[in-house]
Amino acid sequence: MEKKHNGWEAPGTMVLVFLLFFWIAFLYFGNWVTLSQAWGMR
Amino acid sequence: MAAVATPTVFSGSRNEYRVCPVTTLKVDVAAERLIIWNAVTAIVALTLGGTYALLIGLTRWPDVHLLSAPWFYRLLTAHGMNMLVFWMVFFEAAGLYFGACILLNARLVGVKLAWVAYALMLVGAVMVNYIILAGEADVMFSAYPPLEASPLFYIGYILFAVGAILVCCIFIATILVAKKEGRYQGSMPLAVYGLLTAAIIALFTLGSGAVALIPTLLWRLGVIAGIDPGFYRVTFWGFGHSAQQVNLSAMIAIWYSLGTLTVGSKPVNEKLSRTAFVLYILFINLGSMHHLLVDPGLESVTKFFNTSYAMYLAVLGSLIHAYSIPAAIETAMREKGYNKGLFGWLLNAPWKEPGFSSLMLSLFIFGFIGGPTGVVLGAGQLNLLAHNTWRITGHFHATVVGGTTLAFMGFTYYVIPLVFRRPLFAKALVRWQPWVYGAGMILLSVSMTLAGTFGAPRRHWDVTFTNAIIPVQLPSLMNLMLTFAGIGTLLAVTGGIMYVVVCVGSLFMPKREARSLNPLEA
Amino acid sequence: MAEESKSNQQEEQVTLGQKLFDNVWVLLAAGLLTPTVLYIVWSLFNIANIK
Amino acid sequence: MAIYSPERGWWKPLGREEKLWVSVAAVWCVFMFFMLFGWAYLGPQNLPGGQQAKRTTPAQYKVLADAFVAKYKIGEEGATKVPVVEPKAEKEIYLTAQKWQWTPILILESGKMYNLHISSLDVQHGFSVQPININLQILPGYDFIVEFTPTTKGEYSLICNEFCSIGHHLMTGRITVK
Repeated sequence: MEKKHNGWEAPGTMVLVFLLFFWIAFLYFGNWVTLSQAWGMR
Repeated sequence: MAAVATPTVFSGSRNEYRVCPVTTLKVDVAAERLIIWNAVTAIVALTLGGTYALLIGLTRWPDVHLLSAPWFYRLLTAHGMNMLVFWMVFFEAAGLYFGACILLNARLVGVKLAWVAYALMLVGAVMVNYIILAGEADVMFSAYPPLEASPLFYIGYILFAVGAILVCCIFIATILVAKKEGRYQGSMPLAVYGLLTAAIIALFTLGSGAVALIPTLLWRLGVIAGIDPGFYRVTFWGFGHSAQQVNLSAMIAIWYSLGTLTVGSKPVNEKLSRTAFVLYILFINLGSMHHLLVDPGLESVTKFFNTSYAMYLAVLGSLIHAYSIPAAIETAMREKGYNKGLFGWLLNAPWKEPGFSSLMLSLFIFGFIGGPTGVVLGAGQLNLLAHNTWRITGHFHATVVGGTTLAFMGFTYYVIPLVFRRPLFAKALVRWQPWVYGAGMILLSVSMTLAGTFGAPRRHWDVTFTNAIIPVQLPSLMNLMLTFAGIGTLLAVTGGIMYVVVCVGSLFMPKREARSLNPLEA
Repeated sequence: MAEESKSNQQEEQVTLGQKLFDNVWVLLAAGLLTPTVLYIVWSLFNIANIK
Repeated sequence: MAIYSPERGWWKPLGREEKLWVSVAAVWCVFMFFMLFGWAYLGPQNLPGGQQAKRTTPAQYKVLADAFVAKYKIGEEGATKVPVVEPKAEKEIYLTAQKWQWTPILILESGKMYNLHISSLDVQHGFSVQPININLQILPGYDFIVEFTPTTKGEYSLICNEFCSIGHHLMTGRITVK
């Protein structure tokens, strides 16, 4: 782990996983919006 | 743990070994033979399942609508069994023997029993295929009672499962004996740890399957009067969904292995990766509840706790792997000097190498399509909008096909030169195979997901409802998505044919020792 | 003999967490028990309680 | 080297980046878990709970459903004379799944709360309302009671989305909301 990039071990991966995180959050909340069109079930 | 490991390699062992010239790993010849037979059988099952996939894919393409209704349902049943069970488990059996024996420098415990297991699985698989094609088990993979299949179908299913249980036990016995005999020092390699995770999950899976299927067989034989469909659903999905978690763990073990084989990556933190596997062992099987979210009779708390894998701890495991695998590749590439900018390591990665491209495509498809759709579908209230629609099918084609199958395919390109000891056939084809297959799977799974959001049901021959008594019209956008899914099927089947051509062709190449780790140069 | 005591010493240095993670039996028991209790038993209990 | 044994003591603290990502992931996981319960209060639509089901048998259920149809029937439709039912001033309404038809055709009032009973007389079926895409699993022997309020007017199709043997794709039905 000697060669670090601006003090980060794997900065590219960090960017990728945060992209993944925002993608999951987008899908999650995006799908909740569709619920409001449905019939009220209890 | 307290016992002192004494290095008594070879002593008192009847097993023969050879040493691999490329990896310098010691290979138990008896295990190698089992690996070869299980892997070849897996590819036969994949070929059968792929043929059925083409036919049912062309049937769900509205403008083609190839098969008749009975044959559509029949081949859909056969497709599910061959792909989800036979292809996966035969390949995993090969993988477990590989992990336990070759990676641990160990001898296979119970070679004869391993052949018995293979025979049981083979007989079970042949019986199930035969009885389905004979038209006596049009019940789908899930075979929900009171739908009736021939007793031979359940007997085949159970024989296969018993064989698979034996494989897991032999695997665990082999690693325990390897430790005792001092074949490896300290902890087992991470890849074997992942396979151990898969084997433990598999034991729960197969046990649950037995609890579901044995009473069903007794009912079909007339021993008991009936079987409660709710009981069957709980126990069957303890098998049906957990079996996919076995595939997941095996796939991740293969991801780590392929990272090492292709770019020489080293796990960034062993504790982190192993913790993720332990989270799988503990919680991932609770995910079977995903199938029961809109079932009658289960309390909301039961549903929420189980579908969330106890506070999404198994999802946390997956998110850890999603970081630690690319991070390991990145650090390995940076150490090789590809240090330019944020993504220089990624641009200069060996994309032409089939093991690497399969690994990255599999990571992408599982990580960005399969996994996230699973998290969304697993939220109870959202599942109400998706249960039994083609969204579900889209989700698991992104996980178990675009993810697991693609990873297994990439791994095969290493197994052929190193274990079969034959050079790859048609290397130009090998380079493109993961890309064609991956592209087809992305198109297929995304189209399925979107068609499902427009209401397309799964396991359905005619979404135009032409002969139904009360006419139904689903949105026209759904038809467009069904067409895209058809095109995706064609593309994926093309990739599948390329894979089978390479594998079968390689079997007829002259036998020789591998000359390099890179499968294109071996 | 010297080697043996050395490896003994190393064994001592390994943390409890690592020992647990390396123990196949612990993993096996955990992997079979948690889903059986939380998923199978709990779900079947729910179903059995329907009136 | 994932295919070789690690160094002896691999139980090491996480690096800075690992810590960052694991914390973000863990917070998100806990958030999603509590939101499962949170949405039950915030969301407009929920899963039917465990007490919303009763044990029955196909024969018992058929008696209840037939009585309901006979009481509120206002017409018939299609070649097989599927009954059309308008349950005025009735809260408990019955829907039957049987190979390969949803019976009866229901005419409901918008904004009124119903207890919709659904069960199967033969194999498992998939209750699926289109185009709003609400889906439930229907089992024989279980009287599934879904408390719901149709909020939008129009004609809604019912299809079956659980494989129920060879005529599965013929199984349809309708709910009209007035």
